[in-house]
Amino acid sequence: MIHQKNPISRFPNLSINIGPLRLKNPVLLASGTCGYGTELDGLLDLEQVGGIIVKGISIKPRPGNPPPRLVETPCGLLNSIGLENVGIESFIRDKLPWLRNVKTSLIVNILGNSVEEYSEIAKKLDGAEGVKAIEVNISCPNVKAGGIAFGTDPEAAASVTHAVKKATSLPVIIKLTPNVTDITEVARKVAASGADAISLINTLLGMAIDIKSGRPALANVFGGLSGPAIKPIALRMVWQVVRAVDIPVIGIGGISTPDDAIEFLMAGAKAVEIGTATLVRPDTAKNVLAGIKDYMETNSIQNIENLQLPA
Amino acid sequence: MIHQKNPISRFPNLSINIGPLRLKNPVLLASGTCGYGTELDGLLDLEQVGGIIVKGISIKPRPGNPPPRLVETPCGLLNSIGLENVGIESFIRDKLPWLRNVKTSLIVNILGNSVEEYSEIAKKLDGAEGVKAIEVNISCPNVKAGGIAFGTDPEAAASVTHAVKKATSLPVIIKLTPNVTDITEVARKVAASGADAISLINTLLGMAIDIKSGRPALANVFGGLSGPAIKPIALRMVWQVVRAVDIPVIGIGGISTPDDAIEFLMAGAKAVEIGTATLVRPDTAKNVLAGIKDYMETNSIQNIENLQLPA
Amino acid sequence: MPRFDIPANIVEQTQLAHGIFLLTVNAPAILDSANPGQFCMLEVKYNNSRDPLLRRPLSIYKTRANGQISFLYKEVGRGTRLLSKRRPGEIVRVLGPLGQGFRLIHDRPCILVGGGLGIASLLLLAERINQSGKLIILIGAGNASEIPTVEDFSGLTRYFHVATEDGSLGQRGMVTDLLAQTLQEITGMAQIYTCGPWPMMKAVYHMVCKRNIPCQVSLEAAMACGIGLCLGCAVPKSDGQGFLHVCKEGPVFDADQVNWEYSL
Amino acid sequence: MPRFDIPANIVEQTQLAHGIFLLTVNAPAILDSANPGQFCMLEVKYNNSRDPLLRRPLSIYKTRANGQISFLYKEVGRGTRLLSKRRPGEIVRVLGPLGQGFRLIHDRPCILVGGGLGIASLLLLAERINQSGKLIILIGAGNASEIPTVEDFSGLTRYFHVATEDGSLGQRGMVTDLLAQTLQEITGMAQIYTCGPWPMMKAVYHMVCKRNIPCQVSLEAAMACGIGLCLGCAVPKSDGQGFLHVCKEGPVFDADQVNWEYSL
Ligand SMILES: Cc1cc2nc3c(=O)[nH]c(=O)nc-3n(C[C@H](O)[C@H](O)[C@H](O)COP(=O)(O)OP(=O)(O)OC[C@H]3O[C@@H](n4cnc5c(N)ncnc54)[C@H](O)[C@@H]3O)c2cc1C
Ligand SMILES: Cc1cc2nc3c(=O)[nH]c(=O)nc-3n(C[C@H](O)[C@H](O)[C@H](O)COP(=O)(O)OP(=O)(O)OC[C@H]3O[C@@H](n4cnc5c(N)ncnc54)[C@H](O)[C@@H]3O)c2cc1C
Ligand SMILES: Cc1cc2nc3c(=O)[nH]c(=O)nc-3n(C[C@H](O)[C@H](O)[C@H](O)COP(=O)(O)O)c2cc1C
Ligand SMILES: Cc1cc2nc3c(=O)[nH]c(=O)nc-3n(C[C@H](O)[C@H](O)[C@H](O)COP(=O)(O)O)c2cc1C
Ligand code: FES
Ligand code: FES
Repeated sequence: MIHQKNPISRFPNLSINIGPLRLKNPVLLASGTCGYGTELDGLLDLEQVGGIIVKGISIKPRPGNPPPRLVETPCGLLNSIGLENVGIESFIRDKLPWLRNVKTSLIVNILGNSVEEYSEIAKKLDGAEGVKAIEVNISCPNVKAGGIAFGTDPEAAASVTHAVKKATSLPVIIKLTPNVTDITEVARKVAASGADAISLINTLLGMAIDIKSGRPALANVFGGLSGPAIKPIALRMVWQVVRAVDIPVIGIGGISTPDDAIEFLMAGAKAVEIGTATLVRPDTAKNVLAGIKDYMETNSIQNIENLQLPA
Repeated sequence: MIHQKNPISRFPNLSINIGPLRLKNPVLLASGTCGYGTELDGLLDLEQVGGIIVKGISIKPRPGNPPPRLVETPCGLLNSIGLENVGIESFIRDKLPWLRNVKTSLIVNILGNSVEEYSEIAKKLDGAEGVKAIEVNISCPNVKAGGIAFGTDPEAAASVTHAVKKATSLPVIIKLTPNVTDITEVARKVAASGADAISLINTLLGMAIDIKSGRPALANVFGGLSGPAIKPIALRMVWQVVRAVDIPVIGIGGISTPDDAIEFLMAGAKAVEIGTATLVRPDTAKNVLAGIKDYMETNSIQNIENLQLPA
Repeated sequence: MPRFDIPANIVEQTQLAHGIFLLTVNAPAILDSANPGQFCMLEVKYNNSRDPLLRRPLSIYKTRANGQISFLYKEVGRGTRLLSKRRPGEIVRVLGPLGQGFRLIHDRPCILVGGGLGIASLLLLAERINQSGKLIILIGAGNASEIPTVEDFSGLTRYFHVATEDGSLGQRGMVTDLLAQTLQEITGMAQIYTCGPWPMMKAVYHMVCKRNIPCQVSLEAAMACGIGLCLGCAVPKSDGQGFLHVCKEGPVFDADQVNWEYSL
Repeated sequence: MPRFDIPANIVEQTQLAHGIFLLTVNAPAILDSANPGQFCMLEVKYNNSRDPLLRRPLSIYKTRANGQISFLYKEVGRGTRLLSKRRPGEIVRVLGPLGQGFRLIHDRPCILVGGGLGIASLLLLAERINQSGKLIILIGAGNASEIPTVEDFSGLTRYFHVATEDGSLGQRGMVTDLLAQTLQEITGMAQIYTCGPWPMMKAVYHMVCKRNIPCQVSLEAAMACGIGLCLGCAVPKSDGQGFLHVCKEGPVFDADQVNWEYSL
């Protein structure tokens, strides 16, 4: 990519639209890795990031899985938190008041075990002041379909999308699971069902064995793999989905440096989410953002959207 | 796992059967990462390893993909070699004579773009002196089905298995691709179609972008991800397949230390293949084998098969 | 509770015994707000390598007026091994101080029960208690070389006892033997603080809960963030209602909050 | 051709200029069978970290009778950066000597054309040619600091010329300017050896092939194994029939085997 050096571009424009949602910049905090925001107080200025996506919320509080819930793997992290969360009521009552005063876009990640649950929780958020969008985690088991994840079944993914769109007037981002043969098939279905945007990837299903104890290292046996290790897979899927659908795509997976983020933006993602990297270093999002700005200035790129490579 | 200390077990038995194939130990060299064997001369004593699986062979020689063909990723390697190989005739004429004098089990990895190609090449190997088994790479595009990989379509995987079994009396190992929603579905089909064993995983589809040039880092855009980064995914799939089929399973993916190999053996793999780790350090297989022996001696495990954890 | 994530200069790295190290860094900001029982997350990956990915939690062992913090740690795996290779003059990222430390109790004798490197979280506490009340220190280990810094404690109080399983230091036996003896001598109320291997803390808790002696325990769990973001550091609660989160609600808990039957 | 994969002791690590280092290791076994133009694969990951995963190829720059090998390298990314942090007394795994080096030609003047750190593969060759025939050395770089070891070459022959783009050393201009001048002076046959950036080598090849002067080039390619296992290090052949493999059939090739139109 050759870009003309242009002195005008000393202050690059980083704001973007994700469908109806306007973000001041494309660097978001991924669900499950930034708590409910307060936990980062003093370590990362939340008002600098483009948005914060809180821990996945369900209808009822969930205790999560028994420990051990974490294992480190080469350049990666396996987790089986089990979607522990305070539930929608406590979220609205106890967490939202603090969050709504933070000057950034608040996106609530939701989860359920049936289409009805997704729909119900989306309804509850519809009126909630301060919530700018909903991100729908469809990696959860569909209890009615024998526990197969919604996200691995294009039809089920479509149903959830339909139901959530009907239940709320907020912008709806559907978050895809990478554990599928053809990510574009699910993406197309979800787009056709009215999603405002797609984010991907959630974690890859993995496991580890503790050879000292001779037992799976996670109490839950399987867990979700995240971190730098998965970046090549995430980037490939983002590239594919960008070329398969017309709605905006948000890239996630192993981003920990500005260069990582730029790869996703070049692949065509409108924004990126930082997950595991925030766990390792709380101010990663700030550094990624600064690095993107530097890159744009150095290469005289005025608008963040101009980073995208031709298809 | 508590194992009784037992002085008898000073010389653990590492030999195993993969269906009709007897191996002196469970550590094999993976296809595409050990060339045609000669390349390792002087750096690894091939007679020490349980077997060597040569670079995937096709009917006709293949030039492979244009460069760049390699990119390093966090704890991983992306490759798009494009199945470059000398073709079956040159293999039998030029490579086999040297290989057949190496005192280890020689397994030939084969590939094709149609069921007929797989079948034809298997027939050619049937009579080839020195070949102990065939490993079938079904990650290749099925040209008749619009280029979808055989391994991502359970029916196509079954057809290849049937055809290869019919074409040869050699033991047939079907090597699965991990780029699927449900690995057990493919595994069951392959087992039901007569495979003597299953090996997994092949590489995960990934990509990288060179942000300096603003182009995909591989000329082929997509490539296969291997190395330590993928180990948790590989181990999970091996665990699942071991519990889904009755035929022996060979574990592959990111193994570079004895502990890695022991995890796969505990998960129920009868043997393991070392891939990328041999590229990084040619004598990895030897070190892995020594470490497995040590572990067995320390824990007084007489037979390698006793490493397997209960289902 | 201010927390800081700083590139700290390594001042000293000393091997005290086989596999046991004392790392001293310059981190005045962290020191200023550190309380006994708190910990830090240390980056162990080298330079711009990305592996090992996660930081490692280590208790704040010792502090000095000049802004230095020391960590007492054992090499158990890849992370602590890499940490032990770092040299003075190099930089290590340190995030801290983290978690809820020990709550100080002033109106009764305080008994500190440390097992092995569990003593790493007890020194600041011992120093603090020492300033105001009666302090009893009981330390146990397999052998003397597992607790090379025992002298940091021995000068703090005359009620100081050590037990080693091989008898290489102090009484031969377990730290719980020392506790049993101590409890016999104590008639009124007391406060227990303990840190060490899970089975030891469990035994301590069972010994004292019968006598209604309150007990604060410092727990460990696998951690990714150390600051409450990931919810990974869960330990089951005694009431069966979900989990404690070691990094945020702990690492110090009242022992009766913990489900001791769960083996991690 | 015996090859060895050995843990080599670092004897010296010197920064010669901004981002340019000379690393000397003790590796007598490798040295004994090394030929001009061969290279080694060096492990760059630190201790038991697994990242960066791959080794890095570096040419054998200099050898000493006492078994020491030196590598001249530039910090361009994570791997070379980590390598530059390694210190004397530490161990680095080195696999070598690898590949097909330069073929020596005795019956005509030899012209060595080096660009930037491409000179790293030319010193042994220059020393060897110097023993038997007429040697002309032409070196180019952006500026003087990119070729801090130029003096290793200048003593070998009186036919020695340097060009820098900014004129900070030798003639202002490109190494191809020097080559053009040299070719004018040469009437009979000659042999070219070149190593440097792809566009430079391409230009050199085009200049000399017109006059039917044979040219050996030392190529680079991304490598995983360095020994022919992975087939990753492909460069298109001039005849359109597949690829050259830099690590095994090269890194030195006859320039007319290479498809110079392909830009890597
Ligand atoms: C709040 C807290 C304070 C701590 N303070 C200290 C201290 O002051 N000094 C000290 O030496 N250690 C302390 N630890 C333990 C220390 O964090 C681990 O030993 C370290 O993280 C292991 O890293 P590693 O890479 O060397 O081992 P790994 O390779 O990650 O693991 C090696 C072995 O250690 C076990 N292990 C890994 N992490 C933990 C953990 N967090 N707790 C218990 N076992 C673990 C693994 O299961 C494995 O068997 C503390 C832990 C916590 C949670
Ligand atoms: C046979 C051979 C001999 C070599 N000899 C020397 C030598 O003597 N001295 C020296 O300084 N360098 C030499 N190189 C180049 C050296 O191997 C690379 O600079 C090094 O591998 C980069 O590693 P890195 O981790 O620092 O960079 P990375 O982070 O891997 O990459 C940084 C940048 O360098 C580029 N790069 C990576 N690998 C190569 C490569 N192999 N060739 C060209 N560009 C690359 C990348 O595209 C990227 O833009 C040689 C290469 C080969 C193939
Ligand atoms: C500890 C942890 C908890 C997570 N919890 C959630 C969650 O509640 N909802 C969700 O949609 N994704 C969750 N994720 C997935 C991340 O948001 C992200 O998609 C994934 O980790 C890949 O990005 P990364 O490699 O940057 O971490 C979680 C990830 C981690 C590591
Ligand atoms: C450079 C390279 C070439 C490969 N070529 C083949 C091949 O020809 N046939 C095949 O079945 N698998 C091939 N593979 C896949 C490996 O055999 C192995 O399944 C995969 O790399 C995962 O194992 P690893 O992580 O240990 O490398 C190749 C892998 C690499 C890295
Ligand atoms: S370690 Fe992340 S919440 Fe405790
Ligand atoms: S680098 Fe592996 S074949 Fe050349």
